[in-house]
This record gives sequence, structure tokens and C-alpha cells, in this order.
Amino acid sequence: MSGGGDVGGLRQRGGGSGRLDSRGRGGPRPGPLEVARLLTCVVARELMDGEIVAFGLHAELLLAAALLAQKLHAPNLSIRHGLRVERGADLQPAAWTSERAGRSHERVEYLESHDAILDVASPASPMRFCDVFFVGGLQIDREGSTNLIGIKGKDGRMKVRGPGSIGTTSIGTLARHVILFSGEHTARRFVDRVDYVSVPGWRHRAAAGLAGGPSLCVTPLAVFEFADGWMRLRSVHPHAAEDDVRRRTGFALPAGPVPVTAPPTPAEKTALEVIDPFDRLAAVDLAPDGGEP
Amino acid sequence: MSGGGDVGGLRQRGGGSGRLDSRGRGGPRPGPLEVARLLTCVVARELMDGEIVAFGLHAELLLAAALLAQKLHAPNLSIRHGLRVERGADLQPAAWTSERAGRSHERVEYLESHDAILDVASPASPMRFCDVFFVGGLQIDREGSTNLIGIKGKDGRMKVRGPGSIGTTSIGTLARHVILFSGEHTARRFVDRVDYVSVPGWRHRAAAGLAGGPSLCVTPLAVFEFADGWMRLRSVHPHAAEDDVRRRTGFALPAGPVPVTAPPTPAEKTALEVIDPFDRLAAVDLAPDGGEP
Amino acid sequence: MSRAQRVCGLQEAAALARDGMVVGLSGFSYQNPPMAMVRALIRRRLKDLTIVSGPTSGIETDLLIGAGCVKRVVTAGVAFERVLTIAPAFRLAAERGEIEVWECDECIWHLALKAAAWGMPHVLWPGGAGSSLPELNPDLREVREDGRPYIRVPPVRPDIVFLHAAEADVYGNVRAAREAYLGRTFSEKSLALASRGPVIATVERIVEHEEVAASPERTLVRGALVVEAPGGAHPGGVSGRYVPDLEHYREYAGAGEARRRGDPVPYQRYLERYVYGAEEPEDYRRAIGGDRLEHLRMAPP
Amino acid sequence: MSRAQRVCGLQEAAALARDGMVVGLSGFSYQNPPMAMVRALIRRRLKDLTIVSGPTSGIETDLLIGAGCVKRVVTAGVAFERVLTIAPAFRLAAERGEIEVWECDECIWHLALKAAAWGMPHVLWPGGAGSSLPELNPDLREVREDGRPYIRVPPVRPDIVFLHAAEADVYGNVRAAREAYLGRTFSEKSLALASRGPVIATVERIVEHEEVAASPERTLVRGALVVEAPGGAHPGGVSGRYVPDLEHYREYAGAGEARRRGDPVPYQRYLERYVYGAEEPEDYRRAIGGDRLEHLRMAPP
Repeated sequence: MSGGGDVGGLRQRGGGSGRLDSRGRGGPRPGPLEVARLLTCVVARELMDGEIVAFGLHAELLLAAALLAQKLHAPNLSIRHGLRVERGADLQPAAWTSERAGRSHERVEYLESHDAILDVASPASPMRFCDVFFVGGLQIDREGSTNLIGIKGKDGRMKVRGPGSIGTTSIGTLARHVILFSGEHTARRFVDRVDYVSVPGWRHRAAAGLAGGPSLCVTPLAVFEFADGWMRLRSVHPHAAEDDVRRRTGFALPAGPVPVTAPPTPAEKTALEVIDPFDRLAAVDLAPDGGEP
Repeated sequence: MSGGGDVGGLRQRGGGSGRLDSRGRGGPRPGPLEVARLLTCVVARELMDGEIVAFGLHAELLLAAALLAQKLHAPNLSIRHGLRVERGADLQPAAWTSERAGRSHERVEYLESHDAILDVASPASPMRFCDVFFVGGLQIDREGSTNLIGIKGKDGRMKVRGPGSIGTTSIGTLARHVILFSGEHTARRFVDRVDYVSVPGWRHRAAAGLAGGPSLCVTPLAVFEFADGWMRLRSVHPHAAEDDVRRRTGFALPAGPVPVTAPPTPAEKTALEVIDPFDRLAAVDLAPDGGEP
Repeated sequence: MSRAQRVCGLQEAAALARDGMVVGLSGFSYQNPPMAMVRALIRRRLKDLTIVSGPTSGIETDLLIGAGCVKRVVTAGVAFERVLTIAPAFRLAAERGEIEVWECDECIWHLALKAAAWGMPHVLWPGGAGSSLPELNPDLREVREDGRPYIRVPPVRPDIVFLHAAEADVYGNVRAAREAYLGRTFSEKSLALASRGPVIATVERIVEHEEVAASPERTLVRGALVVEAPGGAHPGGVSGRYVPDLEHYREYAGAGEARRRGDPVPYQRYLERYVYGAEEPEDYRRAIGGDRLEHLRMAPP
Repeated sequence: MSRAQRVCGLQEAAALARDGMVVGLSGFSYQNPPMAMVRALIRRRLKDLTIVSGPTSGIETDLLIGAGCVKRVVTAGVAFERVLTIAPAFRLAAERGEIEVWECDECIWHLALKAAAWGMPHVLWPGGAGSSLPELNPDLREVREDGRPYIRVPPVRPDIVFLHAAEADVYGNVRAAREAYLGRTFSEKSLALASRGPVIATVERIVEHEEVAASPERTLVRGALVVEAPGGAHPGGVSGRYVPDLEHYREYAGAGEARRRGDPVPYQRYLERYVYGAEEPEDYRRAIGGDRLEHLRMAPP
């Protein structure tokens, strides 16, 4: 099960600049760890006790957020990382890829065989896959639709082939709560209308006869919420400038004053030290500008 | 997975007379073990190398037949006993019910979870449930339909409620080869038309758009085959009389000479000694007359 | 803050079932029926239940029918194997028209639960065409697609599911014994996945969470409410723990057959002795004979 | 008479695949791709294959596309996780219109295989309504039943399936390593169940039948043809045996990206070195560096 949480830019990862180059409203420019920790807190605050939160593999920040929520206010939060229900108190190396942490399976409390995703997709089941599902995209639009399929050229044909919708479409349609998460905040990512729909937003859902839509979108610069099915700024992070955020968003946002995202509280900071003692969050791929030069 | 192989009369089992009371054409009246062994040979001869044979639980005779075929001419026969693929050379106590043979699981080579029956029902799959499926019934009719659902009274309503179709209907419809097996041979069991259809025979299949039908029906007295979709006698067992068989069959059978079922060969006899050293086959519930007084 | 346990008592769990509900019950033939819970449900004198059990059901279903709690059964069969070909209370109630039977086979039973779990309006199944199932169930239709016949199977969705298993942890991770049946599941998971409501597992023993989490591949069902009820499947068996008590089955079958033939006394006496008069686990243990379960226990491998 | 073994050689097994076939390949992202077989298929210069891989596919699919063997891909995505967001040959061929993509997600991929295994003409799935999937695939339709939207998913049925796993016995019982992933299966079983033709498993090691039969609950696939091919998933990993070789993935990704940007030489060199010029297992081992696999091996738990 891939949640698409880690699908970022179109470039090869690892070589980009990855810098945070927007000006803060005050205070010194934060490092990648500080930004990642802030986002971890932002996400954690959205997770409720007793819920099941799900995201794809390679999503350390979301995992950290779930662990933080568990520690602070949601002891009965279940964490679905891919098809595993995880337990454990801190952020460890990814379980199944190149890390050689042979003991990672000790963090698994329950797991599904891969095709069992069909069995648990229904949000009405006590064995449901999730209550809250995190989704990313190559493009995200104002109504909250995402696109991992491809980007059209001027001729209307597919110009850039995307990776594919991986695990996002069905669960993103069925989950009670969809939260969008993007490590990039550019006008290329945040577009007026996505070229293809991997997970439908408010209007595409309504057209298909489905109620609701994504509830939130978290980026390295800001948090969006939805009003009447359109994105608007809920808060801008302390290190970002509101006009810069608006400029980097490829569609018009309602005017009006926007609060600053609440920085990590002392309790959150303390818990984060336990969850991520080795600062693994510093390596999370957050490049607001898409890592371009 | 219940194949219905053990569904016999309507009475409580274990207390009946279970005697073989039909006259033989010659030779002494055989005991239950001899009849069971003959039927084991009859069934074994129908099983081909490389096939998968399936039957319900509590079907020692069919299991013995499969083991016999494996030993003599079908070393690559796979045996599905319920949802288990079994291996092993001899007849042992039933694995999962009241027998306390804790080691019975050592005879399992492969098993399905119970709902996986859906995954393997298609006969076209390399992982198919079976090629040959054995089915029994409260009623069996001339076109080979079986009935485990119930028996109608004169008013056309259900008078006797049967156990239900258990595992027979879908697999009995889908399997490449269906062989009927009945421990009872009476006009009550072998009727002109079943009151309800658990597994469809030739005409019910044709009406539903399906080709073929059951290929054989084995009873303690005789073997039926099908010609143009109607039952006819293929052979009468050495211990039974042809006119008695006809009298005990509730529908007309084509006239004409009927061969005697070939008795166990020396090779079959030798193999049976290995397969059933403790004469467990003597306890198989074969009561041609339904065990009635 | 700490994680909440999901453990409760038998009565408390039984109280979640209400008149008229669609109740899923674990068990296959003699194995793993949630009998302690069934007896508790009967003592609550529930009415008009739809029972989804099996796919081939046994005494759990028959006893509920015999006690008058059931109006409808979704099952591929109700039988006691070689003890009795047709379960007695099921037979009597069906012949008298007191219960409806959703007539299916084991595949269609599982399929109807899958359709519910998967949120499908219906499923087209290639098995069963030409049988009487569509004619007996108005909601099972024979249809054609591209010239081939299919049975159109609707979802069957329990309101609540009771199952019995060997063990669970306090967080509701339920599993079978390792010692037998080798991970084979019966219908526990299918029922739990299809349920729209709570899943309650009575278990032989509550075990340490660490032990369960060390072998997550063995967990059949998660998120269950857990009730510790040792011996809770009796007279049924529990895979790897104890074998079915066929002597008790014969006693029950005799009482059921007597009633079917016109003498209600033995069945009433059965209910008084083993159900109404055995509210506490000790009472039941005494009724079946103090060390009966010990005799049925399977030796470790 | 004795039971026949189901073991054969890599070339012999590869020869079962023909131009134009629908070929199922195991693997999920970096894990368990049947790479030794993929290289053998490329050396046979097969054409016009439809690849069913994944659901989220990796290098097994991309390399077959890059070598010109593929006309259609049934996948929820082709990507190399953090090494490369979009697999390069897949991207290039799709952008040039050289391959068709059956656009789906992981649920619909599994569902299409289930529909094939179950013999269903189509399945109605509540997920994915409102997405572009129906508009991109003429055979995926959005339909309504009782006012609710569903995607009507057709069966996808491979003609042949190749998978890679940790071990098998000579009779074709295939299983994963016990040491990791705890019984989690990826798509091996789903593909095998859906296949209309043979299932071929390359495995790290052929083990004793008795060992496999002692834990039947671990067997994922039965009835497979078995090919012993140690290291046969490289550069992918095998759950519990060795981790993926991310350095090799980067080398491949670099070659693929160079070709996508106009320089075909590195990719051609990759094919020569690791595929065409490495017909024997020793050649491949030498090409990747003699003790490379040892470095990737996972320590026993």
C-alpha cells in the first residue's frame, strides 16, 4: 500500500537543494529539522484519539506525527504504515527497504496480506484500513483533487508521465478524512485544476455523487483548509511570509488576515525529543520550491 | 468445505442396522469391509494422474480411494480433503473432529483459509480447488441432480427440511468432473426428479447454459453412468442382483445386459492392506437400504 | 496517557445484541462456536435474530433456534456431521415455517460477506447456476453476461459478530492456537470484516500483548472486544485446545429429536440445565461434569 | 510410481513466454521482482507483452519496457521510491506513446485479478469514483446502483506468471522467508490465482519437501514450476534474505534518465553489461561485483 505521501517533484531525489528559502516573518531562518518538527506538530494536532491513521511507506514525518499524537493526546490512535499496524515509541529506520534493520518487524502489531486492502477499504468496518488518510500529488488543486498520473502539455496530451496513482485513489475516495500533504509549495504543485484526478476533491466528488472532500492541506509554508469546497489559508508557518505563500500558490486565495501556525509547544518539543532522538526528521524531503535552483 | 459425501439418510446415524441385505449373484454375502473396499477400488479407478480430487470431511472411503489411486496409477494425484491438501500413505483418524490425533496436521501439505474457497473455485486456475469433485445428496435423480435442501410433501411444500447444500453447489457447478456417491441405494434416494436442486445435473445445467453434467454415480450396489444425460447402469457389483438394483432405483433404467463390477485386483488388494491396515473402512456408513428396519 | 484496554464481561458483551439484529456467529460444524455467548444471548431472551453462521453451522445456531430467538438463518447447512444429519431445532422450525432460511452454499455464504466487506451492491458468481438457490431466495438472481450464467449475490452484513477463539490480547488482537489447524481460519475473519458493528471475541485465555505482537501474522481479527471465557466453545471444540464433546452433542440431538417427534420435555430440560440454570461459568462446568473439559483437552504436540 | 518433480531451468521456463502474452510479474516496489527471469525474457527478445506487475511496480517492469518487450502495462505505478519518483523507461515510453498504460490504483489492480480468479465478468467497486481512471481506461466504467457510484472493474487474467520468492520445494510449494515480513504477501498469490496458465517461481533456494510440508500455513503458492536462481531478485531485495541494492538502482536510474534526455548510450551499455552479456548466473554475479550480494544479505534475526 503506497499512500503517495513521498511523491515529490519530478526530478531525481537526493541531489536537489532542498533549502528553505522563504523569509520568515521574524526570527532567524529555520533549519530543515525545525520545519519538519513544526509540520510534525501541525499534523499531530489533527489526529484524534481512537482513530486509525494511514499513510504510505517512506513517510517519516507522518509517522512521527502519529507517534507524537499517540504520546500527547491520542493514546488509542492506530498507525497504519503501509499495510502494517505499527507500535513503538520512536522513529526508526524504514522497515522494508534498504535499511538493514532486521528487527524492524518487532514494531509491527498487525499486518495484512497485500490484497487484503480490498477487505478493509470500507470505512464502516471495525477492521477498516483507516479513518484519516494522507495523500500527496504531483499536482494539487483548489478543490483538493490530486494528480499522480501525469501533466498535460499545451496540446492537451500527456507531456509528463507521472508515476501512477499507486495506493491513493480508492482509499482516498473511501476514507472518512483525507488530509493532503505536500513537501513542495510551488505554483507548479498547487494548480487551479489538476490535469488528471488521482484522488477527487470536493467538486469531483460531488459530481460523482459523493459528499465531502479533503479537510486540510499541509505544506512546508502553510496550512490550507476548505470552505465551500475551495482552499483557503488556515495559517501560515512562522518562517513563511503570507504574500510569498500566495505567490507560490497557483490559484487565487480568499483575502483577509491569516493567523500564524502555532509553533511547537513545550510538551510537543519534549515529546519530539523522545520520538526522534537522532534527528531523523532533518532528512525528510521538504523543499518548498521543489528543489529547483 | 463440506462436500456432502457423508450426508446419508434422514435418521440419526450410528444406531441403524447398516447391514448389506441384498443377495449376491453368487458367492457368499460380503461384509461391510469387503463392500467398502470394492467401492474404494471403483472410485480409485476413476481418478487420473495429475488431477486434483476433492471431497468433504468425513469421507474415509473417498480418501482411501484417492490414496489407492496415488499408490497404483496416479502418483501426482492431489487430494483435497476439505480445504487441506493431504499427503500420507494410509487412512488415519479424521483430523479435526472428535479424534484426538494431535499429529494429524502432519498429513497436511497445503491448506487454504476457509474463505479462500472463492479464490480457487475456478477450474481453469493452476491453483484450482479440484478437477474431480464428489457429491452426495438426500435425493439424486436420473439426470444427476442432487438435493440436500429438503423433500416436498404432497402439498408441494417442504415436508422434510434437509441440512442445506453445504459445500456442494458452487464447486459442483464449476468442477470439471462431478462424481456422485451415495452410501444408500433406495427408491427414496434415487428419484425421478429431485424436489430441490443443490447441484444441477445434465438438464438443469443445459437450461442454465452450462455444458456437461456428472459423469458417474457410485452406490453400494452398482455404478451408474450417463448417456444423453440420463443415468444407466454401467455395472452391478458382484454382491448385488441387477433386478434388485433396478427395483431399488426410483426411475426406469434402460434395459439390456449389465456387466458385473470388476472385483479388486491383487494389486488393489495389496495396496489396500497398506492404506487401511486397521480396517477403518469397515466403519464406513454404507447402508444400501438406508438403514431402515 | 495510556492505551485503553478492550476487555469486558460476558453479560456486558451480550447486552450489545438487540432484538431483530443480524448476528454473525463463528464456528464451522463442531469447531469454535461461541457457545458461552450463545447461552448468554438466550438468557437475554432475544427475539427475531437473523443468524449468519457457518458457512456450515452447528449447535450454536440450532440452540438459538430451539430457544426461540431466531427468525431467519443465513447458512449453507445446519448439521452435526455423523451425530445427526440435520440439526433438530433447525429442522423442526423450518418444517413448521417458524424460521426463514437464506438458502446458500459455502461459496455464496462467503461471497455475500465479501460483498459486504467490499461495499459492493452485488457480486456475480459463476457457481450455482442451474441450482434451486435463486428460486428459493428472492434476492439471489440468476443473470446472464456475455451468454454465461451467474448468480447475483447481494451483500450480507451482520450488525454484530460474536466469535470464539483460542486467545487474544487486551487490545483486541484475536488469534487461533498455534498448535493445530496451522493457521487455517474458518469464518472468524470473514464475519468480522463484513460487520457494520462491534466484533466480540470470547477466548480461552487472554495472553500478553507482547506475545501476540511478536507474531502478528497469526492475528486473525483486530479491534475486537475481548471476553475471557475458558471452555466457551463447549460442546464444540476449539482448534488446538480441546475436541468437541460428541457425547454432549448426542444428548442435545436426542433432546432435539424428541421434541421434533412431539415430546418437548427433554429439550426444555436441556435448556434449564445448561442455559437458564447455568448463568455462572461454574454452574455450567458443574452441569457438564466438573472435569469434562479436562477429558476433552488436546495434548500439546 | 513416484511423484513427479516440478523443477526446471531458467531458459526452459523463460521459453514458456511468447510474444503478445499477458505476463504477471511479482514484486512490490523494490521487493521480490523476478529479475533473473526478466533478464532471460529480454534475451529472448520478446515483443508486445502486457505486463501485470506490482500493484506498484519497479525495475522488473521498467527494464522490460526499456528493452522494447512491452506494449501495455497494468500497474498502479512504476517508480523507484526515493531513488527516482517516476521510472525512466516507463516515463519515456509512455510520453512517446510507445506503451499503453491501464491506469489503476492498488485496490483496483488487486480487484481486477480477483475478478479473474473468481471468474466474474466484472466487479463493482465503491472506490475511485470521481477520479480520472474511468476516463483513461475505456474498460473501467463509472456506474450507479441505488444512487451510489461504483467503478465497474473488468477481470485482468495473466497468461503466465513469473514470481520470485525465498524458497520452494521440488513439488512447487512456494513460500517467503520466515525471518521477515511476517507472512506478509505481496502480489504473488493474487497473480497466481488469476493466471490462466503456468506459474513459474524462481527461488533463492530449493528446500526439502518435508520442511515445507511441516509448515503448510507458510506456503503462498502451490503447483508452481520451480527454478532455483539464487540472487534472482537483484537489484531488488527479497524479504528476509537481502535488501535492495540502491546503488545499482541509482546506476540504472541514471542510465534511464540519460536516455530520456537524449543519450541512449548508458542505457544500451547497461543492457549489454547486465542482460545480454550476462546469460549465465556467474556472468551476472561478476558484472555486479563478485561479493555484492553478500554485502546486501540480511543478518538472521
